[in-house]
Amino acid sequence: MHKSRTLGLAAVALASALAVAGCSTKAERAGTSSAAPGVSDSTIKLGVLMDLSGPFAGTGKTILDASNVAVKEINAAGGVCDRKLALVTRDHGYDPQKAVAAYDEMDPQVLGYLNILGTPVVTALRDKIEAKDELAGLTTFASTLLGDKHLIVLGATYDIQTINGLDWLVRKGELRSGDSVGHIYLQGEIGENSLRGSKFAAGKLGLKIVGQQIDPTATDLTSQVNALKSAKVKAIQVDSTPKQAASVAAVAQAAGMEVPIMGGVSTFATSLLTTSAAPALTEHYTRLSGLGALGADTAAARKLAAAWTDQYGKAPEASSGVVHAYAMTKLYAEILGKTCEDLTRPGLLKARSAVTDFTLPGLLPPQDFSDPAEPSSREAQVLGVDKDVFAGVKPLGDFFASDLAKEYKVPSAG
Amino acid sequence: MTTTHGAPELRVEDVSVMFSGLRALDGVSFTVRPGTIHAVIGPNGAGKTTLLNALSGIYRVASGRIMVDGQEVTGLRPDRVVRRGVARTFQNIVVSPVESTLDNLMVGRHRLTRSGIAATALGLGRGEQRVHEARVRDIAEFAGLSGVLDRPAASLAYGDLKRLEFARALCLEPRLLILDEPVAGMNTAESAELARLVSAARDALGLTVVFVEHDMGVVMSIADRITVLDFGKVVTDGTPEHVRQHPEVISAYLGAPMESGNDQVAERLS
Amino acid sequence: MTRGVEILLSGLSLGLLYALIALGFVIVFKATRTVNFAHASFVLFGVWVVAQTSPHIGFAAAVALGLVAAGTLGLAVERLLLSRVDGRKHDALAILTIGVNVVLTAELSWRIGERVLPLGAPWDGHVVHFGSVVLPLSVIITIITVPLLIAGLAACLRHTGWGLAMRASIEDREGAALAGVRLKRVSAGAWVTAGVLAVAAGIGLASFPSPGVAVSTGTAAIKALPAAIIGGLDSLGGAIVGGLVIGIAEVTVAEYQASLSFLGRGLGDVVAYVIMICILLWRPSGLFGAKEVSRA
Amino acid sequence: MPETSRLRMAGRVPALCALTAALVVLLALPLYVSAFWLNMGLFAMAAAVGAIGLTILLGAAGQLSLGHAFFVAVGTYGYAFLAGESGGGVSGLGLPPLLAAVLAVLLAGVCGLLFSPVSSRLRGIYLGIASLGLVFLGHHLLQNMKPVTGGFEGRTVVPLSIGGFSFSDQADVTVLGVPFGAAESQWYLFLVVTGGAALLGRNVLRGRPGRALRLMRDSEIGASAMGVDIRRTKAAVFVLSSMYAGAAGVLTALAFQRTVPDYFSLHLSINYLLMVILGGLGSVGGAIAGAVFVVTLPLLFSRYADSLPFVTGAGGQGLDGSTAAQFVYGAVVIVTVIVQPGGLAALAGAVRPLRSRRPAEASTP
Repeated sequence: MHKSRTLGLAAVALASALAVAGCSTKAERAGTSSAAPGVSDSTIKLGVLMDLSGPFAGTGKTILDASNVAVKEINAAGGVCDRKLALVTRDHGYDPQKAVAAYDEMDPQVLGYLNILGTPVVTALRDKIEAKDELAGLTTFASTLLGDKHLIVLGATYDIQTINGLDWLVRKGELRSGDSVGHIYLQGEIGENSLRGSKFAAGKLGLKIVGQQIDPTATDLTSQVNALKSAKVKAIQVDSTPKQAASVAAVAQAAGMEVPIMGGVSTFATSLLTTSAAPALTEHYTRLSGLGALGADTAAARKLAAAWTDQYGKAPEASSGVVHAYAMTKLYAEILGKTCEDLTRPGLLKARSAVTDFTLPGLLPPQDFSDPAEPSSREAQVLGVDKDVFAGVKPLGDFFASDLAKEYKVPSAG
Repeated sequence: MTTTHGAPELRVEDVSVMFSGLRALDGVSFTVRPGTIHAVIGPNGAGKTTLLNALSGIYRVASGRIMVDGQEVTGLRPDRVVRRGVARTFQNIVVSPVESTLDNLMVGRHRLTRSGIAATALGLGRGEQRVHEARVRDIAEFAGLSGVLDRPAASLAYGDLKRLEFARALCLEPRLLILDEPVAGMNTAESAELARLVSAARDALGLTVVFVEHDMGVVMSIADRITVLDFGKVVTDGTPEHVRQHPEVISAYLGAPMESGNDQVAERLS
Repeated sequence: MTRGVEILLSGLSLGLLYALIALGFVIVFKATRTVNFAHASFVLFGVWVVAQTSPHIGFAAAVALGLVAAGTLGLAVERLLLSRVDGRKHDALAILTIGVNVVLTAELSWRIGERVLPLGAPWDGHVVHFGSVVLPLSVIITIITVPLLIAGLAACLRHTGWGLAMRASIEDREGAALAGVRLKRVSAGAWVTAGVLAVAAGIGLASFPSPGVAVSTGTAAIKALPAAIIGGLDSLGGAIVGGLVIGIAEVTVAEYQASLSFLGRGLGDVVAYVIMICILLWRPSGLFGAKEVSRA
Repeated sequence: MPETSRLRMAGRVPALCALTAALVVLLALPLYVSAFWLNMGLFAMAAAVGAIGLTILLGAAGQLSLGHAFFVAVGTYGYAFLAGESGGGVSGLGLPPLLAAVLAVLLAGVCGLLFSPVSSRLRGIYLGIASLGLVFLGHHLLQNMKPVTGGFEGRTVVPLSIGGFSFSDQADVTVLGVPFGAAESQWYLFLVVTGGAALLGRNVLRGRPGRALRLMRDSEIGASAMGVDIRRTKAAVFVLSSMYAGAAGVLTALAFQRTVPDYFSLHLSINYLLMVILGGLGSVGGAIAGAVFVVTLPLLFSRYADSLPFVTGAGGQGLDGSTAAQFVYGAVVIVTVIVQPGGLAALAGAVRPLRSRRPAEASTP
């Protein structure tokens, strides 16, 4: 009884304390919202919302590290709009609820979002981002996210990458009209997006797509590959996790299928080269990317690889993740640079469309952001596995955009 | 306490119960006359509890019929049997240990009350509960549980628990009461007290009572009629005097003429 | 024809691995009436140990170490945690295993991250040809080894003191206790066995053609849960049947995914549960589970 | 017993005081704290509603369900579909949001009813794993029923509006100088719904159905011998718990302002389970406390990771906040089950022995 009374008193006391202390601050804060958040005379703060503890913690850390390499470079070169860039990082653990909480908490502190990772997270946040007129860079290549000026999808989208990949296989003579192509894809944005591309390309090239949808947790892809084998496919397109792609390559080899395996941009991890799948990967697997590889023999790639090694020692798990996050940071700085006199959220959105020819020679083909409904580029590059190059992959040719890819209409009309 | 219904007759006709090929009850037939207290005795494994479970619908009857007041209850689910005015207690006490005695008794009013989940959620049916709580308190007082109504059942003494089960069965306002070893584990004074309660309940409420019991003192003192089971079959059926003198009973289980309250006999039978 | 044989054999191999995991569920359930929700992390822990040590001490020694480690983990969980809870509170025990799973998974995911750790098994990368049928060597090894393992387990249950005690305590817990069976040892033994079975299955799952150990390796345990339920949680034979049913169903659904597309894509994960619910509707305790005799 | 009841009354006065004070704090909070705290509160309250349903199902009736996430999803998508407009690749009925919310709850109830052939027949762990199947089935449907669910991208959620007042950022309301956006106005909405859900749940548990459920949990045969129709009761309580989950789903939809398909996973089901276990089975207050704990712990850990010892902030090389939260979370579950199986409610009961009349601990005879 006594305890309850004390508790009651304490609660009343707490309430009145809050009334006195809190009242003014929130009302005040509400009153002084004229200055853009995250911008001071000396710094511009950008948000980074990553998975640092969940299933994609590795990717999240890589992106964060690569962003930091770029920020360091930018700041060393004098910053943007006479201000230094600063990152505010929050972890969402791939949990949309955590992401919303983290967003709510960091939102008053940042001008925009340099990078957000994770489909469910973007899904949970996109309406909020739109409502607040913010600009957010995304780590995804889903063409379904095009058409929203608040979101930046950097590079060729999954569907366009896949179209380019199939076109490349046909041009190389690995595939001809009438052949079947197996497509193993994850359920969700990557898979469905890529499938849209492969179906388009197949229709144009006279190929037949044999689809096999998989779950991200599937570990043994024997049955899927065997199904493709009995469908007598001449090539396999894979959009899965790196481990699953490795499994596909290994199973296919085990099953005696000597067919090329074309992997989507996110199907490779450096550590796969230490596993039993390494020979199969080296022999049959190639990967598509709208971005350059760290293992490329270009000055920009060598410079970035050196900066990375300098800072973090060993090669990253995801080479494309490093290039993407690095390029995204440079791009964001470029956009900021176009609106120095209006460092606000709407100003940033306007400046985005002004970027029409952004490129990092040797790392990134030219990108055009003037129309949010169009992919910023339709060029992709085919990469091959090589144990001896930095991070395990190297380009097998230049960036190219096939005629099919140019002709293709992205689904962002709606 | 007043009686509302006439005591029913229970007829068990050629009832058999099978357990994975074994015949636990084999053509059991007997009749319990309205308003009597009827004991079922027999050695362990004779099928006594099986019989009660068959009567209350817990076990499926392989063949035969069970009639309560001329209406067949064979094959009905336990809760349907309850609706025919049949209530029972269990040999191993079945109560909610963390619930108070009062709440345990109130469960007995389940079939007599109506308020379902939706109504209860909306706070309706409180009046109904109040009316029934009054009646439950009366029954608790009759059973000598008034002092422990607010205590969790788990904290009650063994004798109180046995009486709680008995009182809860009365809360169903049954016409036929089935008791499975109502005094097992009680001391002599407690047993006598519960036996008195059973008789008093029969008289006051006009019940028909069927019970299984090993305590021959209690059986002989309150039973109007006794059915003896062994190996799932009826050995004999009749008044206490008849059973006491039945040669098969004597030779098969007793070895000596049965005396009321004979400890040796009780031991032999239990 | 060739294709049918391949489907059957790979389904069989996958099914046997599920069966091993399901057996782990069943044996723990038989001994403690609890579903071990930490089983997924047992699988992952064991293969992680194997993958960590095999480059240094060789595959065979690593497997032995992994088996010992997972067995020890099972024992530790049982001795340090479960034995402190009232054994009759089955739900509480199940929740406890969820807690254990949360901690172990957090630790292992943190350590493994997104890496794929090679297992270093000698059969990695090898395939076998039987006429036109091509199969990974690991499938053949699974099909041969797992039945041997199961037979060994069955022999253990039949002939060793622990097995007898285990069976007695399942028949009648109190009776067995009175007869001098040490329930503690039965339960501890079951947890050790479950750990060992988990690793054995995990090695199969992480073997070629799977590239190695990743955080997702443990999730196979969740797939084996319906297998254990289909057979009946307290039936060892049922676990094997359940595992095979799920394994073959999964392979078959993948094979015919194209013609099943009217049911939506990605049916493979649902099919196990659909089969399970259908079977439960028909037999609420699974195919071979002991029916609870209703006795209050 | 006038003496005891007087004692109880005397015990209630300070408790009422505490309750009033707590209420005052809860009502005043939106005026003072930022969106981070308010949204955390919204998630916690949404979870609390679902947890109350589960504590009735598991705590009172002893029916284990791992399918709670499925019914939460039904509520979320039911509301999004019924209230939403067609367009952008998804269809919707465009019903008034309040009506849509009520119908979404009923829809979850209907889904629970459709599952009754299973839920009325099984018990314990078998029901738990059978209902786990629903989560996977639900996941499959979410991905494939695109016109309704929007597939992996989810769909926008129409804010709730009652009598022209919209619980969104669009409502141009200022209270004491504080602009009332979605978080602020929804805070009150959620408080009312959670309070109502708690009251209804308490009534059910204390009344006739609650007593029948608890006896059924302790002994199905005993309950059926009291005239309780076991199958019907199991089905009914499953429907009730599904409706609670549906309501939680509607609240979740409103809190996110968008449907997020990946949220409705096995992980969510397990979280609900842990809420009711940690809170104390069969206790409404415990379920709420458990929900608050389970929802806020990881959010707070992530938020304050920088200031905790042994834990590094985002991007650091050591143990990160979320992993640390997982450790604490798992450890709390383990310790709770071992030390205090009755959960937070029993802990509170131990502090206030007067209220021991309704202990929350679930045990079998």
